[in-house]
Amino acid sequence: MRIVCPFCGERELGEFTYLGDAKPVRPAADAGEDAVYDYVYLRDNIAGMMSENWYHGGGCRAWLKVTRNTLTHEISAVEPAAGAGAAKVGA
Amino acid sequence: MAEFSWDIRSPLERALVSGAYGAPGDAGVALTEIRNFDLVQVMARRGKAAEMSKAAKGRFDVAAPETPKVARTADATLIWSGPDQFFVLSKGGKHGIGALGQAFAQSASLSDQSHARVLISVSGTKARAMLAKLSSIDLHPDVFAIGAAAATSMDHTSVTLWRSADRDGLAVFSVLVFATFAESLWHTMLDSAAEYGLAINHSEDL
Amino acid sequence: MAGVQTNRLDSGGLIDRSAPLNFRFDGKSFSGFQGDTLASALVANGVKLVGRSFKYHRPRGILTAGSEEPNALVELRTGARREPNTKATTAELYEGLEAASQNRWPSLRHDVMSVNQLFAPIFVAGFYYKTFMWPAKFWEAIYEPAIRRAAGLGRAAGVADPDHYDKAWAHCDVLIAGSGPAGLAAALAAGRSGARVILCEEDFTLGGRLLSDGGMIDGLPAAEWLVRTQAELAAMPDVRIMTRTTLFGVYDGGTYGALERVNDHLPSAPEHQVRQRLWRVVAKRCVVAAGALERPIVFAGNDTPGVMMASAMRTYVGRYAAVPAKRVALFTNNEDGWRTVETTLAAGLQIAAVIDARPDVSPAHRSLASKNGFTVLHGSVSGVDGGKDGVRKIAVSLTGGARAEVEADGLAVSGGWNPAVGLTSYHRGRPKWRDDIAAFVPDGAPPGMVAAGAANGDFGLGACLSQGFAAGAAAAHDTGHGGEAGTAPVADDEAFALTPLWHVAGKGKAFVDYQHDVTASDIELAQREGFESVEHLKRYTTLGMATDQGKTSNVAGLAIMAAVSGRSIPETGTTIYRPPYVPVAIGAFAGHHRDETFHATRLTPSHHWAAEQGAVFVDTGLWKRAQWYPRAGEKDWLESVTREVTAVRGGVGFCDVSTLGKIDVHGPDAGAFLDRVYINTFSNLAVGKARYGLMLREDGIVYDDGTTSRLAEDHYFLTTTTAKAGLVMQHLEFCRQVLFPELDVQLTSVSDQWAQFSIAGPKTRDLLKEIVDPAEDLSNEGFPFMAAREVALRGGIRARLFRISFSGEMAFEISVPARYGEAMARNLMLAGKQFGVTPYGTEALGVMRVEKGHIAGPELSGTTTAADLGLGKMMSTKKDFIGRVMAGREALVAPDRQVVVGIRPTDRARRLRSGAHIIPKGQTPGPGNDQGYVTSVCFSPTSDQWIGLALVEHGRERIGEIVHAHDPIRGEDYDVELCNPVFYDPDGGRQRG
Amino acid sequence: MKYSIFSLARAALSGHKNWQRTWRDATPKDRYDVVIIGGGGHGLATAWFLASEYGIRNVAVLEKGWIGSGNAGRNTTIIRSNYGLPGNTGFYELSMKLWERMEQDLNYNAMVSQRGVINLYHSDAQRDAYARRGNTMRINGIDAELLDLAAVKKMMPFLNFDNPRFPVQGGLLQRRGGTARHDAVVWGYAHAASGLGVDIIQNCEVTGFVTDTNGKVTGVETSRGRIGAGKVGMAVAGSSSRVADMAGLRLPIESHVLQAFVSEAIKPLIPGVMTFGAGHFYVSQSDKGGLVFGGDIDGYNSYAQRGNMPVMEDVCEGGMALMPMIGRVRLLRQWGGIMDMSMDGSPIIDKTPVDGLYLNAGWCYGGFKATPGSGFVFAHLLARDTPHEEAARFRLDRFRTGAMIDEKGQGAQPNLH
Repeated sequence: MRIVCPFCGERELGEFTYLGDAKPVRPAADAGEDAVYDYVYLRDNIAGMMSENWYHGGGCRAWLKVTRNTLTHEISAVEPAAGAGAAKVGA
Repeated sequence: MAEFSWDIRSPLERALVSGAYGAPGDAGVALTEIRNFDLVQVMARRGKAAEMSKAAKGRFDVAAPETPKVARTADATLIWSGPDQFFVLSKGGKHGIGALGQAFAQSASLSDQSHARVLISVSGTKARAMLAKLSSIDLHPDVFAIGAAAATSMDHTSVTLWRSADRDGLAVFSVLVFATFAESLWHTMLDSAAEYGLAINHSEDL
Repeated sequence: MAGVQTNRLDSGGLIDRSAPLNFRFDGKSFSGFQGDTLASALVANGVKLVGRSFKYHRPRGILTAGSEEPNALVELRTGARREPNTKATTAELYEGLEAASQNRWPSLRHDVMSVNQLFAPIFVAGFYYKTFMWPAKFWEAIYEPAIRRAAGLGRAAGVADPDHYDKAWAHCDVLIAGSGPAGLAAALAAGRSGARVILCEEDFTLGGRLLSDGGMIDGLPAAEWLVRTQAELAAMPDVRIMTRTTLFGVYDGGTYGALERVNDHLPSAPEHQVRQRLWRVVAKRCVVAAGALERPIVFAGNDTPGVMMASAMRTYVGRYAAVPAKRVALFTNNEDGWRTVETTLAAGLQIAAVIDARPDVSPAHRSLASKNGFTVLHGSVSGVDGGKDGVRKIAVSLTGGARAEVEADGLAVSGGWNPAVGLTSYHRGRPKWRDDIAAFVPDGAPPGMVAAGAANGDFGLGACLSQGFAAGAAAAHDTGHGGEAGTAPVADDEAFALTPLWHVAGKGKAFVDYQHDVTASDIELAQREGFESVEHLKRYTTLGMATDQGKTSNVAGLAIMAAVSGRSIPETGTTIYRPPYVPVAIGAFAGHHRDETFHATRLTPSHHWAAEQGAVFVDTGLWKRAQWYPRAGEKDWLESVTREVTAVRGGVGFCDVSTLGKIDVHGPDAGAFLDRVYINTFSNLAVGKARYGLMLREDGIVYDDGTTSRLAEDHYFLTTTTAKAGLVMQHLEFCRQVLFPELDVQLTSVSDQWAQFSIAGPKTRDLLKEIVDPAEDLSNEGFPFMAAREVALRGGIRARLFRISFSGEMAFEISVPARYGEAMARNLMLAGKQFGVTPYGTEALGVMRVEKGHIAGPELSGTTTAADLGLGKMMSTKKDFIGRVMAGREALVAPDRQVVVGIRPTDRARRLRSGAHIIPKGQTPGPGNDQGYVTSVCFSPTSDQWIGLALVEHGRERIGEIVHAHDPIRGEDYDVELCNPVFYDPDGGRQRG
Repeated sequence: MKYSIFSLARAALSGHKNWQRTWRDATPKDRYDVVIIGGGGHGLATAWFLASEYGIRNVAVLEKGWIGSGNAGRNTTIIRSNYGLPGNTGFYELSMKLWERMEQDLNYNAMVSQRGVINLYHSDAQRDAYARRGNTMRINGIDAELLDLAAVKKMMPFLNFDNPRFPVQGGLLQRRGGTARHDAVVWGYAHAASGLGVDIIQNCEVTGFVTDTNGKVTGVETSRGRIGAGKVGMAVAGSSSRVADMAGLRLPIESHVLQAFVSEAIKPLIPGVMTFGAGHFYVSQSDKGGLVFGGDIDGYNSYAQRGNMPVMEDVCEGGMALMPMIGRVRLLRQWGGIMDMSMDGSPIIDKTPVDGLYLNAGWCYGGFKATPGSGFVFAHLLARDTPHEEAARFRLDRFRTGAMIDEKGQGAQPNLH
């Protein structure tokens, strides 16, 4: 697998670390145990296009949101995490 | 009261043995460690990438690289090291951490990396062949031109790699590697280049 | 001295008769020529028997001339370089080559295990699933050892491989697999267009079938066209030709695996060179021009030595000028097989007969037959009379039912051709059936890949050239290269007319999978027993699982299954194609990552100094750390460690702690950021102060700990444990970039920038005064416990000084830029000489932390909560932080959780061991009363006994209770007292003093 | 026909023409007492135990492809019961005991071979962790031995003791561990279950659940029509989330690809099963002679049943680091299976919030060794509606309550388990 880092260009799999589904959003501080349980433990586990968190730790150390097909491993989009680099104000 | 000497020691001080290594004959690869440099990581603060660039331009009279490239001035090399961040590589303290604070006070965070990295220059007719054993990125002259840079890994070790000006018509690659990994990567480099024959040296010249 | 090569033609072939090579097979000396394979050299010496089959130990000869060979497997080389299962058909001959047949005892000719053939009526497919069950104990004791000894093929060396391997990356626009006419044409088109091209050829010379079958291209004989084409390609700087290189797999994102056999054609690799190199090729496009493999026909006796694929026969005769048989019979069901007749006759050999399974042959063939005095029989081979020494007679069932016999010493067989659909199918693609050639062809391929020529089911030379050229041009165009490609090479297409024939019914064993001894009747049996799915068929009979990966057997096997189960071949389908295309040495996948260079090694700034001191090092992750510093006369590690601890507690010592992760946290929101990642608060930490911090995972379990100091309003210096340094950095970047992008904070690893030393003991301040600039105030008031600031050292350099203590002693940690690390160690020794300064290692560090009841790796097990570790009170209730909510789940706050306590043996002389379990006193150990376990132990010089930490249910409420430490795996049982985990200076007076 | 050397000999006389199908080729009936989705080892074992232990024989096993086509047919065949945490230890030992009698129970030789499983250790900390685990095993009545360096050298003199990066110091040995022939386990359960009346229905893909007005599951829709069921059990590791999704359930599971490798067949080279403690590598040798080995999962969600090169290289590096004698042995085949990676690395065997639907999932890469035990306790759950005592901790709600069973201590990150 090769991922096109938006900062570095196309790089091989070994430079990246996978975290998982990028869809779950960390609940607000007052959201309660059920919401956090859902965020931490439950997964859609999509067979198909999935948005995922990957870390370019062997390169520029940016976290990336990668859209990838879990059936074919084909990658259709890569975006930087909201706070990658110096983040635009308002991001 | 004891008198202390604060000898500075390169992490490669013992591993590096100047001279020839590997296959006899004309060396296909030259490895040179560059010692005693200043290296400062400059990272833009949130929303301040433009200000940081401006500050860099004011200070160095060249634009800081915003893509994986290096920018050179007479006494400093600015090396892209990630989004909205770059290294300042220089000598003699003129652009060391102490000297740069003022210029970037409003726009960036600085971190001294002068001792955190080892700088190795790789050249020779077989430099690309040898680096192909360590680096997964494409170093073809059309793809990785003079001034190109990359934050990447060599043999699972994080490095910053860039292509310096050619010397004697041959490409020169510069590798910044974390100091505590340096001896290990050095030996791997020697293994990788041994079949081509090596000329090993160290230098104070950036 | 080897004798004459009895079966070598006087002229012709691509061997160099001026370069004879001596070799040995099963101890016997032979000679061959440069340009031979081991197989061709054996053929040239008249050797017919080369191996034994897997199950029945039947005598076997050479079947093919390529990497699809199922029979001719040998142990190549000797000693540590012995390499089992090497295909004689791909092993290049070199001077002094030694090979031995395998899977036989005591000799190839007289193999005792061939007695298995007598049991063949019982040893049918899957027979072992039906027996060997009684009594149960006999399996491991009797049956299995016997089966294992009989199974297997060659013998591995059994000692470390002395050769070197490496791995490399290559990049191109167009990658081409195969250098036959299609591959070369593709390379020409892509190269002329200006694309970067890599062409991989598994053979040692380019040309593919052109080397054996010749032909005319662009009006030139194939050999001349080859020379011209190679010269043109060689002149293109961005075209790279890699011979002896097999493209074995395709992975995601256009990454391909290739193996280059760099020096396998030599007795051993020259100094500084590798034996083989693994290539990871990154290609935008790939043209698969891997050709096709001729397939056998299944008939009784088809495994007799001397039965050979027709194309292989042509290769041995044409390319190697080696004669497999002097009087050849041909059994074919297709036009292509007839080429063997021409090659054979051209070499001056005899054709005994052609047995053609088709209803008719062309008038041209008839006249060829009559001109050369051989008969054409319409029918099929139904039996072979012969044995170890080859074929003698061939029985033929003629169309219409009559029988005939043909006397011949060799039988060439052509059942048609199977395109090499491996590479195109490795992403679980299923090839499609083409009736006209009765073969599977690629149906789609991984992104960027296309098949051309024979690999695509188009076998004619003209078609191969034009398809290859078109594919190469298109690939170049797709990758942005529009140079003038010129015109495609032109040649005629040979006829290819085939009537499918898979299996000739008849008496006697008819082999489908030669190596695994799978017969046609095994397939019928599998069907009868319900193993009709091709995957069940494969697994039940082991069809296609041999070292040739079913290259010669799979299609015939499933055709027979289709016939017996009343389905069509495409309905029956294929098994999943799996890489690698040919077996690849494990050493090549490892490259240099073995022995000491298995993983990188990290060295601390004072490493070489410590080595000079004679330190014993321990692996901690990638680090080498000084574990202790033995001195002359010390009898064991414990004595050294005890001395180091005593020296620290009574005076002063130092330890390199640079392995801790160190992170600069910058920015106006640095404090707010740390508040979210630590359970305790850091935004209110004063500049110039340090604080101990604890991080949780989001699931509420403790992740890591360390001290973090505030060096400026917008600058914190965070430390992590050694083990978690990289992971914590990744976690913090995740928090910064993904969870909290609104915070203005920057992170930089400075782990390698600073050499950090812990200096501990009551004389620490005395020692520091020697080394720190006298202007710095190190008094308790001027530099109180948990203060942190930059100081000047004597001699002009600056350092960071932290008044923190892991040992419980009066202690500081001091950081200097890493290249001063070694000088720092020397200066500490120099300055501390008067105080008896003692360097100490990780063991003494560990002893002192246990004495002090500090948690470390064994307690940070990934299953403990802050409260389990006695740190629950640190959890702020005034802010949100990672892990806060999940830490409140009922099972994580349950009162019966195992929590950290101290233990000490009731017998003061008793040694403790980690991993012992805690059982209530007086009870018999069992799952119901297993209440915890010992996490960390040490001999405490301060307590003058062994002490430890343990995780114990209700532990804190049981201080003073005597429990049982149960350690059955080490045969130990003893009583320990649960106690306060802080054994040393519980009120902390020493570290604050 | 009962399988034995005698029946084989008899069959040989008639050219093996009289053998029957190993399991009946059943056509789906309208309704079964229990429908099990998934014709892998776990599903078939469940059916067999339902029939043999609980007398429930009106059972169907639905398989979308051919039986054993999932992870049952693509694993590295290791069996062991060397677990360290309550919940796991007892369960895997139950499973081990069932392995030990499987062949006689089923009249099928699954080649259960107890040649031993050794986990090598390379540091004091690893030794202590293994001591803790070994003691847990011993306290639970399971065999375990802690070997020192000398004992390991004697047992495996071919390991790299000369110039290793991470020297071997010893190992945790379970002599009763070993391997079994994976396909034969599937066929054996199918053979025996079919013999007791269980219908094994291949090429039958479940496409939906049928529910009554109360939301109770009363059957399944399949590619071969609707099939009614008193209870439905899911044993579809690798596809658990996809099938559960049809019932509206989200699971604490991710699907990840695990690669496995086999070398060419060679004469006996290594004794039992070995795991390398300083890299990602484990290996055994099959009866046929191939070295069967593997390492870590690839690390990203995948349903593709194939892996990538970095992990293949990583595994071979581990192999060469541990025993450099395999350098010239060739890797013959590489494949991938889809693992149900749960959030704590341990399985889930429980009722679901949907009435009538029962879940057997989350086996990570440890499902094969669990096959008989899983079938046994799942059959118990389906028959009795209460968890078997040895599976009482494998609850679906344990993540909600915090009662995780986390052997590796990696938390809610499936790719680290």
